[in-house]
Amino acid sequence: MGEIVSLEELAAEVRPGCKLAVPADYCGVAMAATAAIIANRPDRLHVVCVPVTGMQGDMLIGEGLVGVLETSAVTLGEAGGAPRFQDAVKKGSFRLMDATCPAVHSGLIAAQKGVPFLPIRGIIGSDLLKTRADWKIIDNPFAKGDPIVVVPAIQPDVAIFHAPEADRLGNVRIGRRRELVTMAQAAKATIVTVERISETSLLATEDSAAGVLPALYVTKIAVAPRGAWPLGLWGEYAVDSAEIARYAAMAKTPEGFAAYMDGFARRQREAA
Amino acid sequence: MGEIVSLEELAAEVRPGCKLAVPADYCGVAMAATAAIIANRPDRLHVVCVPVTGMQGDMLIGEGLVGVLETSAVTLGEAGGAPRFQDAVKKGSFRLMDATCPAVHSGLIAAQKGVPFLPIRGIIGSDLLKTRADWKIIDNPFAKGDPIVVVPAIQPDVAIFHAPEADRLGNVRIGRRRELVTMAQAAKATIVTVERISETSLLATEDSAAGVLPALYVTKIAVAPRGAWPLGLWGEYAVDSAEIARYAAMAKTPEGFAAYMDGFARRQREAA
Amino acid sequence: MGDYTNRELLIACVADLLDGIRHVAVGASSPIPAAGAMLLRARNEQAGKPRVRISVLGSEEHNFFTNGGAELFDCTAQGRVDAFFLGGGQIDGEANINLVGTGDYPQSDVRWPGCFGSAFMYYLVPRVILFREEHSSRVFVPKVDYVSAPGTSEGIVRPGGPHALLTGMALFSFDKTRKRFALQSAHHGFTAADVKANTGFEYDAADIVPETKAPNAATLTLLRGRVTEELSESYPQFAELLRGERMAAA
Amino acid sequence: MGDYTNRELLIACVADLLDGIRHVAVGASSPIPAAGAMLLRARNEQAGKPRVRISVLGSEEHNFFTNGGAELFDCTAQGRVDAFFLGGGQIDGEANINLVGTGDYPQSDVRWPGCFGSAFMYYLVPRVILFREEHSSRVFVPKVDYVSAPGTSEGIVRPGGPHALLTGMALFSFDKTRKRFALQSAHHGFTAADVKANTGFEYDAADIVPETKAPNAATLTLLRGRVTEELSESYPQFAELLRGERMAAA
Repeated sequence: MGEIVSLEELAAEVRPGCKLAVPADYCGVAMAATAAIIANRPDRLHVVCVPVTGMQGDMLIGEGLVGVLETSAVTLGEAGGAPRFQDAVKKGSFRLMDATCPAVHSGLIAAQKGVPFLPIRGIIGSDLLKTRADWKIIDNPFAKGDPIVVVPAIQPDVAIFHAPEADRLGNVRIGRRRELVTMAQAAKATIVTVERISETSLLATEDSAAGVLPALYVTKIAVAPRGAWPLGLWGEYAVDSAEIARYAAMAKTPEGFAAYMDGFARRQREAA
Repeated sequence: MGEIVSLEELAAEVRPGCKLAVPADYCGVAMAATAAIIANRPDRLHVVCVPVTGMQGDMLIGEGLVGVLETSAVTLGEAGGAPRFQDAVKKGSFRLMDATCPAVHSGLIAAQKGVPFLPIRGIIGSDLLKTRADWKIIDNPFAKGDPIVVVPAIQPDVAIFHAPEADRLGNVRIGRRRELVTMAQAAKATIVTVERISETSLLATEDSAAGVLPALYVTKIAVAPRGAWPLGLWGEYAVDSAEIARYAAMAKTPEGFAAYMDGFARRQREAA
Repeated sequence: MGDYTNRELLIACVADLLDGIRHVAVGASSPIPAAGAMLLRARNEQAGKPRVRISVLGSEEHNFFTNGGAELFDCTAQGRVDAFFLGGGQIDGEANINLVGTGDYPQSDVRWPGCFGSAFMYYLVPRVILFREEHSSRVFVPKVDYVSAPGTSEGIVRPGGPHALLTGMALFSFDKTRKRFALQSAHHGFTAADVKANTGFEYDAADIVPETKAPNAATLTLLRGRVTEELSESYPQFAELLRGERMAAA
Repeated sequence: MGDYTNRELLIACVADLLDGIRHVAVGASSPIPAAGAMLLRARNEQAGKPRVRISVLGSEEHNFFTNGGAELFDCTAQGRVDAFFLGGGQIDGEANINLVGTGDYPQSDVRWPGCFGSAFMYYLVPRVILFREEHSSRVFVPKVDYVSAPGTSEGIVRPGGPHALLTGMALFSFDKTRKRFALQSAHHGFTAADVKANTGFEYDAADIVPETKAPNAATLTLLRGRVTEELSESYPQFAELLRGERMAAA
């Protein structure tokens, strides 16, 4: 558990057809690992966005590796819509499971708690319910005439994110991004890239322990300095807006996207 | 929100008949506040133990202030059984809602998430279900022939605990005791005693923010140095085992209990 | 335009719409709602009224949540979020909103990002303000192509819903029982006829539609002083935009 | 007693019962289970076998959970806890356990603390070891007065349950299908007749009941060296007790 390996060995955990959970842009996105995953070309991925995605999801879609996309939104933020996503939606290139943020969280919490479902308010009367055949309405067993939605547990095969640091024992700093804890506990395997390895235990003090994902839930760790670039990493570095804008412009066409991706892994490493 | 008041003003939030949530001994028990609450004699309390209690619960029972006790256990730990609890159970002095730890957590999480119930594994076939008419079995809506227990949301009127510090904005350090976050979010009001007030914001750094209950969920705060005594406080001081043993011995009879309680508030203050 | 810019008017409108709330959540990329919330907070402070708490979502500095991405939704379900803003690629006359796309789902002709938290927040926040600067019949349609979240519901627990619709051109109220908007006022520079011509759905309107109340001097002083300074921290580009428009208008 | 004390035997038995697991959770006030887990960890390390992870619940120093009191239960439900220990004021022949009290519920004659997490853990931990040092017909009864958690279940999801019953006198296995314990061995100093006389429920037993396997020299060396040192950190009083008993027996 929490073994420190190369980026390539870490990326190899993402196998064709697996259910892969990825975090939102503000939570630490493993972009260096994404480049390494793309190199392996694992196709038919079922990508679960926790609860939304941006450039990472758009790239995996653009590379043709996504079979199912379960997400509450895909956007490049200030740089606008996600072009490969929009194009693939129009073409029907993958199965789309539109969601709403708290339902994704609840599905993961259900898996975290080992229960088959969680109830959630709202949703009834939206078109989401029409297309999410896996969501049901039941009667609240504690009150008459109170229909409520239940969403099934979401158990990813692999969860992946990028964090500031891990220690030699495999503990990972996640700060107040507690959806990463839920995601990791819900998943069968969790792989994490980090900026650096801490030589002292992250559990050494009560203060640092409060923001730690314990090694028990961490399968593999790889060091990837500036591993979230061009996205930012909380407490470490800001998003490279110019680079995201460059991607947004180029990815408008399949050719432009291919041109952008050519050498992306190298540019990612060089950004460190 | 997060107003800093006197111990007396804080204790006044616990009114007769209210549903009061209290933490386990390892989480920071507000014993100084308990003495102040007892002075007000709010009776018919519905005490929800998160998920168990010790001396605090035993004292409230001994004082005749408990109308309903919802708990997974009552024990003085190494000092043995809780004498006032055992005596009151035999006499049927209050309504007993025996629980099991994860069901208490799930009930509070349901309230935290604003849902009427949460499903939970286990429990079926135990005698708990026979006496907890508020717990039900439903069919898992996602699988045939899979009965599962659902427990209703637990929404305390007041949650109370003791913590190392709060800042001037009303944020409270809870470290990795995250059940305190759940308890506070589930409750209508949360009152907290602390060892000291920090003059810098606990949200100032990512590291400290990770272990903080934000002021948004905190109603009132009072300073009570050594406010958990004779119990311990994580990261601060150990339990006073000799004092707990003294209590355990004296509280075996109503008279001994009364003798112990006589001057307890004063001794609690002097322990600071 | 004279004394104030259109954006200043919108900010003042937002502050008025939020009056009385204790806690509002705003998106990190929603500067006008954030500015309105900050204006209310400043005004309340001056008047000695209860403090307004603002949670800026996605911001590292001004986000006071510590329990991860689920906290906004938990906090909302606990009844601790009084107001929230929602927009939509399409909004119809029954206040249904569409954040997904146009045409047949799932292969939308134009695809927007997705529902985000709308299918939850719209149901649970007591005072949802629909805000969309663009006022056109492309946005305000008779019937949305996809219901990300409906304007009204029957037979379910729904403590929240639409309180008002604010656009760059006008302010509408919403009647949940009748499932219908009513035009309250047109902003300075626009007429009731402008609104009619650019709205694709039916709504109620009085024979004479008043102009949206102009922000008073005290409000403009606060907005141009303290609030613009506060905005500079989280929304530096937007604060610059406000300053620039003001100078151009002066 | 000779070469080893009764407690040393119990610790060695626990280590054997845990063989093959990756993660075991033990209570802060359960020194024998903890010592057994530490013994297995040390043994595996020596043999180059997979690492054994021990979570000491309630301990500030040796508790590696960071997600509050619910984490043990979540972790268990995720299938990440392989073994756990449960006791009981009463245990019956169908492995039902009673942690609540004797007599009519709720006004119990003798009231124990309560169920704790047993009504969950017993169902979900694959290898639950029932451990109770006191071996008497007061504890081992034909039928418990209150079922905190049943030994077996039908028609529900239940990946976990009783794996063995270890007492100060003997070791039993449990057959879930037949809902019945079988006496595996009696500890040094006790006979099958002693066990029979002190057990209130029926169980299977061979005609000749073997003595519980004595811990070998390597095990005793580890236990008296490294494991006792490790115990000194979390369970100092218990480590002293072990040392004292050993000297008395020597």
